[in-house]
Amino acid sequence: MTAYRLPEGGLVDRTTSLDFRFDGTRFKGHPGDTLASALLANDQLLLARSFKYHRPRGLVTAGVSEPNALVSIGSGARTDANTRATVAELYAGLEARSQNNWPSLKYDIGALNNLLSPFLSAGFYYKTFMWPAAFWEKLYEPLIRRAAGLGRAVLERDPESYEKCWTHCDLLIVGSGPAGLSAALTAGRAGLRVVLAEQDFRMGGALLSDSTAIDGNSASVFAEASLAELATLPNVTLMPRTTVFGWYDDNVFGAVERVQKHVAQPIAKLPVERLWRIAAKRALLATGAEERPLVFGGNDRPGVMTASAIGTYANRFGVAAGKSVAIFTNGNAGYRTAADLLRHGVGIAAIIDTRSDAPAVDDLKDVRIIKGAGIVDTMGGQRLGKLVFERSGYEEVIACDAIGMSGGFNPVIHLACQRGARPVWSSELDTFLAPDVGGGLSIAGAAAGYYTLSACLADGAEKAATIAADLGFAVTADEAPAVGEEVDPSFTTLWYVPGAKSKAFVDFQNDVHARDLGLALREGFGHIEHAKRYTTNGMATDQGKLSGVNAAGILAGMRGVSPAEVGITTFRPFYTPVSFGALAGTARDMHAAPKRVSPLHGWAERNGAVFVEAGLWHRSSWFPREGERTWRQTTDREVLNVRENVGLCDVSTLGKIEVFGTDAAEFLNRLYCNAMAKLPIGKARYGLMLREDGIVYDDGTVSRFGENHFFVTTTTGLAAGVLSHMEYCAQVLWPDLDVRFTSVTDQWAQMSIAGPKARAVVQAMIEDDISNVAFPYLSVGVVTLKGGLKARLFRISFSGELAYELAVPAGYGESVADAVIEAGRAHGICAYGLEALNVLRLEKGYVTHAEFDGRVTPDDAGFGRMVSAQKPDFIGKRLSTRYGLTAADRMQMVGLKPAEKDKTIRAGAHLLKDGAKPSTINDQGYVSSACFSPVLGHDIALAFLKSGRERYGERIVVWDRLKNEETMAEVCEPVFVDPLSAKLKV
Amino acid sequence: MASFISCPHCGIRPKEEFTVRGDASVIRPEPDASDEAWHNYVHIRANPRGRTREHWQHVFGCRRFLVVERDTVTHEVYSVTDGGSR
Amino acid sequence: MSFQSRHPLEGKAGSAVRAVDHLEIPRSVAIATVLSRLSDAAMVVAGFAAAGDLTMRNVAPGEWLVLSHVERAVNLERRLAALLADIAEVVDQSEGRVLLRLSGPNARRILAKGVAVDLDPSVFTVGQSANLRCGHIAVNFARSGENEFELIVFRSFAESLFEDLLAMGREFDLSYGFSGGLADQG
Amino acid sequence: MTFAPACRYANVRENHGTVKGMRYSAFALVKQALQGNRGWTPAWREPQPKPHYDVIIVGGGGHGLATAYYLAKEFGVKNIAVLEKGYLGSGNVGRNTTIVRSNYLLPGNEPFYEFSLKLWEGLGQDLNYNVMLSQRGIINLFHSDADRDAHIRRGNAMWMEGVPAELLDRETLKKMMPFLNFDHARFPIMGGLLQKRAGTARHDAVAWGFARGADRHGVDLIQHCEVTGIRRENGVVVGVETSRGFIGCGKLGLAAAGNTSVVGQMAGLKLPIESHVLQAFVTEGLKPCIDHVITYGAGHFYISQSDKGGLVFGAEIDGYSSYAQRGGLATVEHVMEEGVTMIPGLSRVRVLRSWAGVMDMSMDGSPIISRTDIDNLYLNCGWCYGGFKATPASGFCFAHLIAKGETHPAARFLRLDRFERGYPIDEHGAGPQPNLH
Repeated sequence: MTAYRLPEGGLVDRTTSLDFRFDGTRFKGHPGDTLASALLANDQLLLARSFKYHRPRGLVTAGVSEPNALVSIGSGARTDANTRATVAELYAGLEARSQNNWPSLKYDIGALNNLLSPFLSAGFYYKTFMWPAAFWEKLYEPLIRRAAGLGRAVLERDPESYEKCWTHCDLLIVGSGPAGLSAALTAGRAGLRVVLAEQDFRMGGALLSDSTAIDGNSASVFAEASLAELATLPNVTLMPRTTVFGWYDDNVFGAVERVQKHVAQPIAKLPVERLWRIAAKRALLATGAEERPLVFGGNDRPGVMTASAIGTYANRFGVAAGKSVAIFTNGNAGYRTAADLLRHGVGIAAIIDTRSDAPAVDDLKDVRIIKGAGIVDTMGGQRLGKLVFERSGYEEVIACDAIGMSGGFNPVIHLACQRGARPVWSSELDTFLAPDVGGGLSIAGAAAGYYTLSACLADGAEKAATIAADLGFAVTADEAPAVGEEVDPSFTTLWYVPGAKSKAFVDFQNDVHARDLGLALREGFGHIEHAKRYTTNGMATDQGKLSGVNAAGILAGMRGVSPAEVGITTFRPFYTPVSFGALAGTARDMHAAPKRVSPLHGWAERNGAVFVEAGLWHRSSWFPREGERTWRQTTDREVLNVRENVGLCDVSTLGKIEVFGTDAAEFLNRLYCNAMAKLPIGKARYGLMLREDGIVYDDGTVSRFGENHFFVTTTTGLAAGVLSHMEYCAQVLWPDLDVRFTSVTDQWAQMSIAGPKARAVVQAMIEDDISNVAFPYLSVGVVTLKGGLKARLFRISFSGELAYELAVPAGYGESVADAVIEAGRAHGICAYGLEALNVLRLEKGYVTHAEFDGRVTPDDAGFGRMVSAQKPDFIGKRLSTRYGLTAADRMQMVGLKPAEKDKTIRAGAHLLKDGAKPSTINDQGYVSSACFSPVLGHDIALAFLKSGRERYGERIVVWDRLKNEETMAEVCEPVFVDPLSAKLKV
Repeated sequence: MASFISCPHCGIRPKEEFTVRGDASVIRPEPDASDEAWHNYVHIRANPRGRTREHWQHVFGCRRFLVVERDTVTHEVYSVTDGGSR
Repeated sequence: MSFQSRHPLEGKAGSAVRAVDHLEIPRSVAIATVLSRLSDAAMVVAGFAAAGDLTMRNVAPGEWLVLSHVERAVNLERRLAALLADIAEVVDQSEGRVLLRLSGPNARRILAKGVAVDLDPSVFTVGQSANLRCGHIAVNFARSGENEFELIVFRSFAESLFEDLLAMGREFDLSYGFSGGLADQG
Repeated sequence: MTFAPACRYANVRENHGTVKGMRYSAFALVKQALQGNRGWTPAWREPQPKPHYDVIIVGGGGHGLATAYYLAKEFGVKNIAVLEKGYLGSGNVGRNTTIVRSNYLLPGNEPFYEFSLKLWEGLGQDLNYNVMLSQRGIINLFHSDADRDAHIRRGNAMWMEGVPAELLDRETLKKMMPFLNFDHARFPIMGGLLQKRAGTARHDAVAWGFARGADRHGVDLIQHCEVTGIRRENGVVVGVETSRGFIGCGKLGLAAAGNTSVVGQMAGLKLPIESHVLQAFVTEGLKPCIDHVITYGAGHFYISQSDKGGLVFGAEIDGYSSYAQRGGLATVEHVMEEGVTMIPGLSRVRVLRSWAGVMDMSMDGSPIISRTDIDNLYLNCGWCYGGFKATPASGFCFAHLIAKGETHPAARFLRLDRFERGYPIDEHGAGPQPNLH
């Protein structure tokens, strides 16, 4: 048995030993232990160093509010930094390390800060480190940064998996202590769908450590029996190891289940953590109450804990916090802890009660009880050895190795106040309670200010019954369990014990002591939020669970007002810290977003494509052949082949929308800025869509298959946006138009077959006549592939070559594409990708979203004449006439050619007049797209240039300061190949 | 904003199935309305602290534009109706 | 020339052993979108009813997905067009949508990892269908039995949804495999 | 034993209303340390409002306080009050991700933000208050060719204004930040744009430094004073109704970001503003592991590490108009997804706290510093989620406008009438839909 393990008692399995390590030293514990209880049992009290002064620190609590005992657990990529030892479930092989110390936990150089503490008062850094100015960056800031943080993040790829789930219930109960359990029994028996969530690995809450009897047995037996019954109810879900961390609108709760944080070797098919979004018709918080630490001199020395923590270690874990424990209390609760310890055979050094009029307690006759006194200092190195108390001006030293602080209770109201409700001060209970937050969420038990076991049991049952009745369930009244003798939980608040001879800490982790709050107030930071931000009180990893109310009380005292006036800082998610992993779930790495795959993906793969992400799509970028070493070589070859022979490119990713209705033509006429109403059946037209502010939104083609049947395409990137925009127009703006549409993007595999030999290739595939006469430029129609498959054919071109887009039902895409390649083999066909597509369109001066960047008008891009002046209305018509959108000095799209052929022009470069100094005022424009033109043998570019169309022939500096390059270029028309479009129409 | 929107066509759904388009109280002016009317329509928003009406599209569901009347402070939703049924 | 239709999940070999929770990939399902004026919706529904053998999924006011597990796409399209002439448009989506069928005692628990609606059978009943979001992906979702659900997804997203479902089912050793014959030959 | 509240602090409040702030220096720090830090005086007075001020600024956040400071210090205005409905710095200056940068694309923005960054660089000295500016550099990652070209265009726009920028390739980034997701990324990292002079500052200190500076120049900072109405006579603003009575003024400047529409409506202003909610987050304190400010290009995620060790990171707006300082869980999840996607090793890092601010989203995503149609009424709003970095220049330019009646050159494009006139400053090219900016 380990040094501080009690000979009997507790809920740990003493028949099994678990080996674990802390800072390399081997220890033993039992199943049912936390890391904290096991370390305490092994006399390892020193666990951490504080953030600012590196003071030696031990456990303060036995639960989630622990500010001190933060350790790193695990190793390598499985390291969990800043884990509270008080909630870490012990398992065999657990490896924990202390944090924030160097060279070791015992001998920490950082502790020098403690000596310098007068210079490191609250907010000191705002007042200093400014002289000389240059030292800030070089010296001071690096020093401050080096001191930052507690644990070390490994930042390696996490080998574990995570997942997320939804669940729905009538009633979510948060907390499985007396109130939560009795509520679950009532609601469960009534037939409600109940979820009972408990952050601890063992359900039962305070029942697990309460020595009060229920129905003649220990409270933990009652808990076990209740849980056993709940487990039999199919409508009740028990969720241990599940922390409800946030309350969101509509009674959605975020919770994280630690599925496998307590095992040495996680099972691969299970996540380590699981995020639950719990949609609850009603919720009941049964989150209990925190015991308040007392703020007195030396209250941070290892061995000083809350009395309830000492009670929990003894009753639940069978561990003594010390051999001779002093209790420092301002209420009766501390006496119960003393009695519990005595029963376990632990010595009580004294009970020091701040109340002069504390009632006499019968069963502690042999214990020294000092009333009207306060501890003013403690002594000892890394473990408490003595305390100094003061009474009526006299001081006395008492030897002890632990102190239990019992300063009253603070209900845990965090969740209830996360959505803006301000806590309200209860002068009756001397603490903050949650206000009425509406019907969706109720609070029961200690969280509602009922501190006795019987009251918690009754309150839980009653609140659950009310909720059940509200939801229409019949409730049968159950007999309340018989509760044994209880402690009167009343206390006389004492925010700060006067006469402190050393620092009296309020926020342990951040080393905020009472005087820091005084300094903050003195300097004008007396508002509770200012005081928090100035001193960092409540900003540590425990988020003020222990320090928040004490700080409010101390400030109130200093300001001479009620804590009601001071208030408490805002509660926000998360109740306790939640891992990125749990919140991210499976959406990470390659699964960060869905991947969209073209119906021609397999075909492209077989043809050796290199793929590139384009939004969610994977698109074929280029098709390297043997001997080609760079993408440029491949792309040049593909481009030349399209210009000279023929190529096949996958354009399936374009958005495709089928439009029907007697008003379809009118609808499209209002949607696009150019005229669409009179588009003949069997024809396609380029269309430009504006936003209502007159700026180009998207472009595409509109084809007419029938009087009331159109087919429109969008760019790949805006397919979803355009569909929504159309739906908005049809449903909201013009609901009287008879128009209906649906996306068929996924139904069609679409391939562009482009090049002078395209007709020969396509004709070989289909039955119909596609001669220039029968099927001229911009024709569209339904055709029949040889063998009978119906397809759609569009004679449109994005390359400037004779081109067809052939669309077949998606599943047939690969098969048809293979056949096209086969049919084109004799004509020298090649597959070409996005890169070649881009060069081809640039040579022809066609635009993409590199040009239409959301700031460009049709006129800017040279489409001014396309905008219909006749149409009475279309989206964007009216605001496109604003002064600034029609000003003569707007940037207009031009072409650029380097003055010397071998010079490079890159997209993103800016333009300057020859000889002009670079400045924002002198900035003439920018290059939107650029490439090497294999046809012309030099770079070409599209650019936007102030009043650009007046400046053809001007020599201009292409200024790429990022690359340190300046290139002289000639401004030209934005068409480099076939300016008269003769090739399109043959 | 509420975590759920009760779509009149699809039922109660998480907000993530919807996208918001903006203020539903602005009405697109007639083509010949004043410049100011058009400027107001496109740019000016009442942006009330309290009750507001917005267009939300149920993009993952029926794809209908809905008018959601709700409170910008409490996030309470008062009503959800189809945006096309004026 | 003869062309074959390729299922987008072709090449996924299928599990060696069929587990109690199983993801079935029917090879060939004819699916069509039917669109009508809002005012004609009742007539369209009556038309479906008259046909008797059609599985229809209400998607939105005036919009349905119609399924057939036996008919070829062209036939379904043709039959619907005849049935609904003048009151609705019919658009073949057979190649643009993929149907996945998840069944087994843990189907609900698996789907709760991606689907936000309450899958309690008293809330989402057998026969009910809806467009909704599964993880990050839009699906048409239907309960075809107490423990059986069908998800129809856009073809380009099919692989992603398939992978997501397998990940969601990993805890229960979810198996998967194709069912049905080869696709029709157009 | 009885507890006598605060007897030792009794001197605190005596001359709180009048005492002049002390100068901070190394000497003062040592002296005070040796005297138990008892001699520090309040950082600012708590004056009673006077009946009339030459200039009233509505909003005691960063921008309002900076405006008052520069009005008094640079433009010689003597009789100024800042009215704050809560406590000083209780708005967005107290709840942001503290990023300071000037890496903008458009000529309407870049000179303004660079002016701001230059002010930041001397701010600690100027205010005699260490705002802990940390010029650790910002890196905007990009993930596609188009994205890269857009960043090159932006980098060159910065250089046009004389602002250094660097283009980093994938290999360089790998050496600098091996923890980024280079190997299994859905959207692979292609490179990044670095602005070395960008970084972070201690946000609360900025509010406090400006407040203290303004106070030292005689500005009355009046907390817990809510403006409930704007009084006009003959169309001209003459003062404000407040929760503490009527206060007259010569000129009135609104710097109430988040609540601009509410305050503006008191004067009948119709504004191109929507209020949106933006969430931000901080992790538990960690030893230094991320040196720069890093932004993810395939989504909307940015992260840096505070001097205390917490990783501070943020999101895009939730997307709907709201005056509630809280966001939804779905956005939280989305942010974490992007975070883990960008830096896989964040997976086991635990997030401590989330919060949300109310953003003044303008119709083009850029701010407004402008006169209005109403005489004596000036407007400072529309900061979207870029308000913090703008704080000094916003204050300076707004003070310039109020004091001189003319626009400061750095803010010459930030006019309210730019929407009507067709000169939007649309950095994202998203159009007049605030939730897309």
